[in-house]
Amino acid sequence: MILAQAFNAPDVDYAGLSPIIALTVGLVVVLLVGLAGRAQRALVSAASFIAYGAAAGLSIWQFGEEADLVSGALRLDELGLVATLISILCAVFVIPLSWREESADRAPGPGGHGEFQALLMASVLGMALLAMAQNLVIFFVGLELLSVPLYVLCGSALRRRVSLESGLKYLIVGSLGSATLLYGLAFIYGGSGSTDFTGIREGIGAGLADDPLILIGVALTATGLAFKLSIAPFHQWTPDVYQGAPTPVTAFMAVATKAAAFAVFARFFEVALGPAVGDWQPALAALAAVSIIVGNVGALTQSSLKRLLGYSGIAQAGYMLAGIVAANEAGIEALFFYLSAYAFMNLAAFAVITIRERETGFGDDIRSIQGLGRERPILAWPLTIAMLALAGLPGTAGFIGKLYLIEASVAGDFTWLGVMIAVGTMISLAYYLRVIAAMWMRPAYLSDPTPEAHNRVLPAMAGGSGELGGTPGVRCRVILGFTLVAAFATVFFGVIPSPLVDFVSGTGESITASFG
Amino acid sequence: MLIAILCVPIGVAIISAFLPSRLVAPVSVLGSLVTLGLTVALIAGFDPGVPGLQNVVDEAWIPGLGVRFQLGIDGISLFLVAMTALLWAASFAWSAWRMPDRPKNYFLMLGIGEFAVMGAFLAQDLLLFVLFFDLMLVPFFFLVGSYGTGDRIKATIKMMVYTLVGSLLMLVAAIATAILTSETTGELSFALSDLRANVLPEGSQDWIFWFFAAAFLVKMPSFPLHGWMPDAYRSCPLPVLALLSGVLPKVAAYGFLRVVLPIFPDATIQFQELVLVLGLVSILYGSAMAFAQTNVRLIAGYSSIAQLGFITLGVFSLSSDGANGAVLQMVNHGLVVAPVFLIIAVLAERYGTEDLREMGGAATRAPVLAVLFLIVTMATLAMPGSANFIGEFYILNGLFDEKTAYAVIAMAGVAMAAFYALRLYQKTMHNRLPAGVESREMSLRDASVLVPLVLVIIGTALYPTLILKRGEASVQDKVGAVTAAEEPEGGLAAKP
Amino acid sequence: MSATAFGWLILLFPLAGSILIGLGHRRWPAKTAGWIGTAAIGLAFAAAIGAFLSLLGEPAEERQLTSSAWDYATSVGLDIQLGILVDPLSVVMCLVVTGVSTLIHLYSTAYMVSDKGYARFFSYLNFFVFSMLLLVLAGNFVLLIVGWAFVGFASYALISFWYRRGTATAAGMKAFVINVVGDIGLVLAAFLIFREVGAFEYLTVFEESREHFETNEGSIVAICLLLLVGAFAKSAQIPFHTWLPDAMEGPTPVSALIHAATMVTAGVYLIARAHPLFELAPTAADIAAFVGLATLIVAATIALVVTDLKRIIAYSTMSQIGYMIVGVSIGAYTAGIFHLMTHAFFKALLFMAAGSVIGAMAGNQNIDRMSGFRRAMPFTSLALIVGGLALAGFPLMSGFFSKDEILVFAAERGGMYWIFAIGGYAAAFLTAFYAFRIGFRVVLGEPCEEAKEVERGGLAHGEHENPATGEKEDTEVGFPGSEHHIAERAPGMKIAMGVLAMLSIVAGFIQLPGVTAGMEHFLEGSFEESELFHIVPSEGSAYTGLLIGGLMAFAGIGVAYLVYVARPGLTGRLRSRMEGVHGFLQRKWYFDEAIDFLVYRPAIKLGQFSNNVIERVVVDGIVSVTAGAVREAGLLVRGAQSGFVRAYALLVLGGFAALALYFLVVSS
Amino acid sequence: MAVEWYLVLSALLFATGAAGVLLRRSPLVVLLCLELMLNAGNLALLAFARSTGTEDGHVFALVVIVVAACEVVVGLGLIVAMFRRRLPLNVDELRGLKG
Repeated sequence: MILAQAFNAPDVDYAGLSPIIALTVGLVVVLLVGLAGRAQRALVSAASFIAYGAAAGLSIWQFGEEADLVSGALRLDELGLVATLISILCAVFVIPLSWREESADRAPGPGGHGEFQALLMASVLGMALLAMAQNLVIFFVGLELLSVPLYVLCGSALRRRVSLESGLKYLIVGSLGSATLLYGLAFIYGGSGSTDFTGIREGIGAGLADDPLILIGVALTATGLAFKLSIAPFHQWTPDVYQGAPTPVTAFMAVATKAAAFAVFARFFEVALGPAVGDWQPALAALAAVSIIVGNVGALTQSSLKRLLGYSGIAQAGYMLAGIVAANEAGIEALFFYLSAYAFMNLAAFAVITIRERETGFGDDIRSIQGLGRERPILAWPLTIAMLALAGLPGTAGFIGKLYLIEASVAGDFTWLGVMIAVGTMISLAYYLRVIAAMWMRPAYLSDPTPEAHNRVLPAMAGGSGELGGTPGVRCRVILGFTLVAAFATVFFGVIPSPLVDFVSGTGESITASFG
Repeated sequence: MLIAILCVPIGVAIISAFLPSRLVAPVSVLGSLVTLGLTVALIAGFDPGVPGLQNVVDEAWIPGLGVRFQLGIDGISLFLVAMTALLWAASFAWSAWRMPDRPKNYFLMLGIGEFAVMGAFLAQDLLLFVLFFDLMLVPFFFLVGSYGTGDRIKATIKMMVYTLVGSLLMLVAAIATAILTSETTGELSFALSDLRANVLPEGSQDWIFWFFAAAFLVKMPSFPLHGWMPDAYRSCPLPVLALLSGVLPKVAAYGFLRVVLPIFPDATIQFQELVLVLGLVSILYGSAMAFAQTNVRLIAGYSSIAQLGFITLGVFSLSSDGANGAVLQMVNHGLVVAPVFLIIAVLAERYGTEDLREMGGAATRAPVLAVLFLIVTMATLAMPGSANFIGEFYILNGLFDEKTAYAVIAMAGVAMAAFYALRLYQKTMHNRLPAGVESREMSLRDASVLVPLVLVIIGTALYPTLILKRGEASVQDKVGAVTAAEEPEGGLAAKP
Repeated sequence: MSATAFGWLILLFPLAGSILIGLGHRRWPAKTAGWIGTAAIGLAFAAAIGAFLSLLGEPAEERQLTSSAWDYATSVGLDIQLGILVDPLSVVMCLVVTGVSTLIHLYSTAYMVSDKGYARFFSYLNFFVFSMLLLVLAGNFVLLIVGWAFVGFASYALISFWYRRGTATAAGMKAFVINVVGDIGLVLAAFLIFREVGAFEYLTVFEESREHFETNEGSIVAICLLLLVGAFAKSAQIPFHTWLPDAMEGPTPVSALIHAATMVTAGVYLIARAHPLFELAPTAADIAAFVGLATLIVAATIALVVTDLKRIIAYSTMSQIGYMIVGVSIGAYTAGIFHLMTHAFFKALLFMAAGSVIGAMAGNQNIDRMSGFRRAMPFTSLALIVGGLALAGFPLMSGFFSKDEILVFAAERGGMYWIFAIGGYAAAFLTAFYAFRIGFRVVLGEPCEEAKEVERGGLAHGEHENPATGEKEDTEVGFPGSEHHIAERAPGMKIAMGVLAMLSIVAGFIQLPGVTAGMEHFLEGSFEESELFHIVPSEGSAYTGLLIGGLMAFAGIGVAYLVYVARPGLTGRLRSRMEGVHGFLQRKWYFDEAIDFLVYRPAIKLGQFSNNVIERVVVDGIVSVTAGAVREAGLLVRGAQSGFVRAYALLVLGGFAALALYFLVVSS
Repeated sequence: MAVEWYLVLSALLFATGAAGVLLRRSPLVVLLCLELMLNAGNLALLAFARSTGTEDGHVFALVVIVVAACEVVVGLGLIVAMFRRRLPLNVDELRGLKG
């Protein structure tokens, strides 16, 4: 009885936390299963599929709920859940992509796969936290939980020097970013006297004008976040890391990171710094414009597809930032619509690149896809659709997304930013179309230049015989399936966008609700 | 009805992508003929008296963004749709006779192209129009790039970027229009009717006007924005070029009439002179360039720059007869330029070159081809008696009242047209036959495509009223929107 | 059957003939085309007579009948019918056109028989007749323009009929483009008329304009001048005449039909047709008259020195049309149309005779090489002489009456119109001279080789070269066909020439001053409201005029006899004595050079300039500059991507600094 | 003693760390400097915690210490891996990826 009255357990909204719990449990399980010697890949994959499935299911179950969790440290709302779901989608997609990474690139031996998936899931967990974060501490923890596993994953292809290089580069510049961010958060905390976003909101009150402390803090925080989003001029790590990291990791980073980081970006600026909107809007607008230009012109003359997509990612981040600059509900919805669409197109593109990496000796060089339209139309089509969508051509979700973003920024009195998006798209055509042209309009490179290509490629074909004949091995077939789904989704949501629109429709209110 | 016209091309294209290769061509041709039949039925069922839209389709599409799936037809688009269907059928048939490699891709792209163009002509929602307008280009990108000749990749990418520069600005402009309008009306809508019902204040009309104009002038193309044209024309496969030059520019000219005039009346009035000058320069420049070319494709190409110049003059004469002439002329030009390119295809096969200096004398053993080409040539240079003449007559007559000087100068273009068009005919069909070439009559297959086209040309020449009468009401309505804006008490563009 | 019904028939037959031949030529034996063609025109002629009679049935004031087939191009306030106007004027024109055409078709059946393009020829020829009749019968200005352009097109097609000859195609192009310029004049006139009067129908326009316009008001003068541009281009009046001599590249029957008898007189018809407008704009009418005068003199002088047989006749055509233009412009409508008719007869005859001679000369057209055909080709020679007499206005020949009627009328109006009388008579002298320059050269003198050959019963053949370019003639498509024909041996040709010869002798008598006035009475239906029409020279002045005309003819013929027969050496001496004049005339008053320098060259230059300068600099410039800028920016960005991780860090901190600075600046 | 002094100190630490990241070539030293920057953050947090009289700062600082440890671990791991592959331990020679 004494105990009974002495101890009163805190009431935790387990339902709201359930997605995060699911991911955490899954993380542990996967790590343990990874120790299994034989058939570990199957087990690990199964386990992670289940975990992600559970997490996704639970988030969908919670969809529409709005609540402060853990005494306001986390915010359960559609904004967070949408971001979480996008990250999970990417992770699920990456599982098959990653299947043979270890056999080729990692030192052979047990556990490799378990670690890989566990790290991936840890990163997803970080994203989920970040997306729901409503408190500076969780914000920082989530960001680090997101990043640190990625540093490892980038360097995970121990045999490839560039992989290590990218890992270290990412680590150094990334940590610099985190440090800056942390310092910024500290200042904001100091200036407002609170670590809760809502608290900060009240603390700041009217505007930033009076307090240089907070101003520096905002600048530092913006830097740290912009860095994660690879927004120019904080973008420079992106091309190198995208190119160096193993393709599945790149594929995961390219979208998932953006989703989570944009979620917190939106929350932080529009909830915490909401009152000061007039002050940060122009700055972010400038950042957006710069990265649109830098990203697009940088991609023009690239021959490495991953690098090209890296630069294009910088530009895309610029487009999406416009959604936040608009500082209206439409902007947030546009942002997340674009993110979801971006997930499909980017994943499709990276999947095709992965497959070609294994089939040819050209790695991710543009030559690897030359003549694909004639050789393997079934591979060429998804990549084509992806490129058209990234270029924002009608009939694809990319067009609707751009439409959505431009509409938002015009409504937010940032018409010139809308024009910038258009201009950027024009420039981007030059390189997206180059990729398509390579596939459909150029002859294939018939013979592989690198001899080691063969002895790398053939086993890669999963029981290689007949691979060159064009029938992909079973794993490639799974990847292909996923790819086709993604490509189809890209077109489908381009023609019938309403489902996706409804999916993100709640994100706008969740901002206003969380302090309203 | 309109849904069917829109869906048959794309449907057939997608289906035939899954058929065995030998079935692809016949099925696609069949599909295009069905579409043609539908459009004919559409003309038959059309009520000339009505100024507004007919067979309207109006479904919600993206409610979140105020975009509706809204189709409709009126006297302006009616025959353009028919012309599109006709030319596409011709191009399909022509390509089917000479089976391209990878036919599935080829016909799929052609089908998408028809779908997009039809959509652009039928769309009554501004954003839908923009969407189709951009989509239009994609299939041509593939067709030029994969089936073209010469430095085709460079040409096709140049074409895409160049023409999309305009289109994307247009996208922004369209969105801005809707947003700004919604600030007065309260709810966001891209429907042309809504946008027209409450036009923007003059200030914001201006830049929006130019964003639209940019898109249309590039696509036409109009001087000095035709930089993409020569390369694209050089490498485009000819049956596709017939469409690229016969139909796509019309969508742009149509856009001026459908979108710009009613929605931006004040800007239209303000910049009328400027656009007229552009049109005039295009006429003279295009004709002068057509003199200087020796590549037969480019002669036709630059001549169509001049022709589009006339159409621009007609639209921006801001007079009913000018605009009606423009509508007629859009149809005519499409009808004549397509056979020109197909005939060029025949001749190129004969001579093994497309250089005028190495051609000549083909007429001897090919009387039918010669006669067809002669008729087409005469129509191209708008000889009185051809529908093209009536088109130009209406255009310039409309221009003559207000802007006499423009009409008179434009007449110089007519004389120049006589020269370059006849030069094209003479240097290919007449004079001495180059060594090693023998003159042959065209095959029955080619005739099966060319003869119907020429018959249509003759038909329109005999009875242009068919088109004029149906254009009348809608054209007066569109022009009325502008002229009403000139004196505010005019009802059409009155503010609510 | 009503006159309009006949009118439609007149149009229908030639068109049907043309299409029929065009479609059927593959299946039928060669000759059929010729017969179908001739028959079609014959039927048209019959229909024309029908129309004539049914008009005679009507009282004079009800002789203007209109009929419309369908709305040709009617909307937004423009009312353009596919309608015809049948009135005395158009019927007379129809009679002349169809009549002469029938004979020329007949002639062609024989003359062109050995040409590879036989069927094509008749198809074109029928189409031409159709177009000419459309032009004549058109009931409104738009349809007039259509016919106007159609005849231009037909003439193009027939000039470059032998399209393997570079000179022929070039001549065709020239003719077509100049005629298009004429069309433009008409189109602009139509616009102006519509703006002022709001209609295109002849009768409405004429009705309206009477009350709408002041005399000599600017707009009406402009209208008339624009109409004149069309008229001059078609009727080869200065400065639009240069195409006509080159048009002689076409087969001779074409020259006879289109470039002598019918098409080139369209300008005359137009002025007569639009006389209500011209009477409202006397200034324009006078300008027209002066141009006509200038043309008739200039052409006559050139005809003195040209040596190409057909070109001489061509220049004489220009000169004669000059007379007609003067006539209709000063108000002598009857006389003008009358001269148009007689001229059609004798000029067609002259061309046919020339064709026969050229046949004998195996395609050579240089009169310096011709002589002494009188024995070899008596019939042709006779025809040549008759035609020459009629052209020279030899007493009692048709040309005698028609020409003088114009000049007398000019004298009758007095004042400055005397100039036309004087100039006309002076030119009449030259006309007589060059007419018999031909006559004596060809008929009299020592027979040339070809003439002897004919006497021997053969026909000269030989390798042909294009006199202009000197290149070998390509006989596959045409010139001058594998073999050729002369009147003496081809009944078809003989009949045609015989009939025309008779007509050129007797046609004058339908309009004898004081005796008969058939033409005048009939035409009254079209001109009753015009007061000029009713000016009739007194018989006295008429006969003095005829006397002077006769003297001029005698003088001219006499001098010609002196120069070419009596004192053969004289020409050479004259030429050497007046080198300058002769050279000037030889270069045809430098009109070709002038046009080439003022119009053609600049146009081509403009084209080259656009192609070499504007296109490269401006148009491609826009593209390449922007593209270049973007590419440069790209290289810049890639350059910054140095790979130095420390540089990246620096940029991050730099970016932060910028942001911080911004915030501090903005908020303070 | 005013909070400013602590801030100045932390600013100095941060600057020093940043300078180190910019100037030193050895990855190990760079990692050290990054630690320094994070700790500058910690110092600031604690200072503010006291000045604002809230506890959040302390918690935050503790979390940061943990996170910093993780980063170092990962960094060292990578460096070891590079060392085993005989790669030069000099950030300026990591230039396989650029352009």
